[in-house]
Amino acid sequence: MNDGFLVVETERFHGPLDLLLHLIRTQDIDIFDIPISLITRQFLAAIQGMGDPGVDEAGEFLEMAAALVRIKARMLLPSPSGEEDHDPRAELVRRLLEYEMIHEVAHRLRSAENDRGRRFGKGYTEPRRRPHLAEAPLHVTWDDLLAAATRIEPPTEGEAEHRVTRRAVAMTEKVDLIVQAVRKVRRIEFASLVAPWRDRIHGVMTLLAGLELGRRRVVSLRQRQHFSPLWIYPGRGAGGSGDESMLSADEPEYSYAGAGEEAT
Amino acid sequence: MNDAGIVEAILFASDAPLSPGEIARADEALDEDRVEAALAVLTAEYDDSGRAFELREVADGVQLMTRPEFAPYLERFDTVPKQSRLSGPALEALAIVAYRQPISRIEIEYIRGVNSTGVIRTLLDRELIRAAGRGEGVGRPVLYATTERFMEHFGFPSMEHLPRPEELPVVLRERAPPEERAKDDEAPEAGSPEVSDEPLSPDEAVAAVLAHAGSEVGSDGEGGGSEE
Amino acid sequence: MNDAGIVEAILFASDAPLSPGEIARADEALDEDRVEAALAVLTAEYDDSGRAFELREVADGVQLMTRPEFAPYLERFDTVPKQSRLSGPALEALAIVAYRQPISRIEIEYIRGVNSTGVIRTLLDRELIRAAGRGEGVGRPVLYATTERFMEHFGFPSMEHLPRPEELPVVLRERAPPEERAKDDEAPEAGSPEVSDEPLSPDEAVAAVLAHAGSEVGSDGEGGGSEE
Repeated sequence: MNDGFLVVETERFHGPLDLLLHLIRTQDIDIFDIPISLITRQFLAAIQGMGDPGVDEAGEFLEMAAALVRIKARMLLPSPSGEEDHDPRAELVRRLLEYEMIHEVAHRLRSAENDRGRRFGKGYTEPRRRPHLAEAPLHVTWDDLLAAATRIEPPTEGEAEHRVTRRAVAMTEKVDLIVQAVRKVRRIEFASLVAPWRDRIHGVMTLLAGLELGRRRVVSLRQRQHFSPLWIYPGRGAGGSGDESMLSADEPEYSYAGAGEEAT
Repeated sequence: MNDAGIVEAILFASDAPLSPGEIARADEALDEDRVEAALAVLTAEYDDSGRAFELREVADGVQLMTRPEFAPYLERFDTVPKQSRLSGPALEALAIVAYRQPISRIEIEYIRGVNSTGVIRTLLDRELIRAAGRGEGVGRPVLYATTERFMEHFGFPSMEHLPRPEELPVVLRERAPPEERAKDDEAPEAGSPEVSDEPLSPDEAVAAVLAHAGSEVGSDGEGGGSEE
Repeated sequence: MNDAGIVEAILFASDAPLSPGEIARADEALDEDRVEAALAVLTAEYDDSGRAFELREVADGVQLMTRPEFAPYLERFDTVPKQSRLSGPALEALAIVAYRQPISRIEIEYIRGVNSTGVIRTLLDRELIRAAGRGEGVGRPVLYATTERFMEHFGFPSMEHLPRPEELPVVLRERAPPEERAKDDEAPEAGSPEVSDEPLSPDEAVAAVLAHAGSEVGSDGEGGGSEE
């Protein structure tokens, strides 16, 4: 199980795509045939090793993790008719390639910036009797001003200091929550599982936990169509065992360490 | 690299006059005498080749400056102002002052999320805003308001005539200072479920989840499954 | 007064690039052609006399700048203003705007995979990008484009000097046609990562991915990216 384990310095990366691309390129993986299971495990291990990232940053990495798990899930499911030719990885591949191109452009811009930084413009320019700026004709309409006003985005919470102190949300906690909830009721809606918390990260972690449990067939997830309610049902593996800790926080790969029916 | 080249590069790129001693720090091989010699070489070259600039000694050292006979051209060049538009950031700041005046720099920066010293300077130079008193609190910050020129330019007879269209962001429609507004945002809306950032014990969490929506009756999909 | 002298004086007194048209404002007798001719004269003179600065074409204009070989001497001077470097994330976002302009924040964030509010703010405030209108769709998002400052910051003579996507050594271009590629994939390479737990897709699916990626990620850099 440890064959795919890598030590990755997550702080070095500018985001989940950067990390993902790094995993793919450093291991010489064919980007057009990404082994999703392996990459997902490595990705999860890497983000678990993240020190104490900001909540937003963690959320972004976790969103990508969720997307990977979802791709994995889709690959396990028989494709619905009409979608047979569609590899669930296609959009990810497209994004990675586009990101890689941007990465290379950014690299070129950096070297242009370095070249430019070696040239210096005129440092001192003589004080001149510049025309009184207020007398200059001003070509600004009220519409320009309103357009600028509507662009103003109120300060986002992410920029506020207090965000930093919030605690991280452990996936084990969400796994336990789902397992306990489906033991008590026939089915539960995903929205109910996240309702007691305000933070997006709870939603992300709950979804991740749900997908992982679904993969392990501890629960099953059903959704009639895109954006319709997502329901979680007890799976064949839930209920019997007394072990409530389905995932151990120490497991680097989020592998299934609990009792119950091992699915794969 | 010859001495004169180094000295010229430094004088060209420096934004303040430099003494020969200071210039000499550019290279271990240089000293004041060699800098003085280089300055003499440069002066001669500029004179011989008829450059439009010259080396001039000022109080704190030497500086490269255009020769006085070119002053009329510079003046003429300056009479047509290059910039007759306001930048996007300046427009934003102006909108904030217009709708939230009197307002301090700190508050403008809070709303915009960035340092706004430069754009405020521009708006002051343009006489579109003015310092209109001082606020309460730490350092008694200067408060800015729009000017007569602002109203003339946009054709508003008075501040009461300032349009307040629907699409204005909330921070510009409300009159409350940012601190209060931020507090309001955190108050849970009436009827919304109790939300918490506090860690709930596992039992509490399960209870909260089950209590919230009931397990069987899902809402109509709002929020469900779209959290990703 | 000869043209070259006037043009030199104007350039010497400016700390930003000027277009020939702008320079021509300095004297009624000047026009763009005469300014261009004077610029050629100056370039030759600076080269011949070994000046420490040269004329550079930047941002659709010209500017006097020190030659790069003097950078080591200038970097250690407090009185020489240095251009501050952009952060990696800011460069990334800027690269996206440069190639995909006009582009919305949401699209930038989708391409980068991370929230970009902060870096867009930074780029706006440094006037490297500007709001250039509004897009279609929900909320009519603001679209961003690069500015003149963008070219100045990187020393690009014009936007045509941006690196072309087809010059980039990215996999996109040298992809084998789908059939060949799919065949290659079937032969496991030595040392390739263990993929046995992967339910192998049928060959058709692999070919479909390749075809899809090929159509979406054209070598001209026109990707999708607006799926969300």
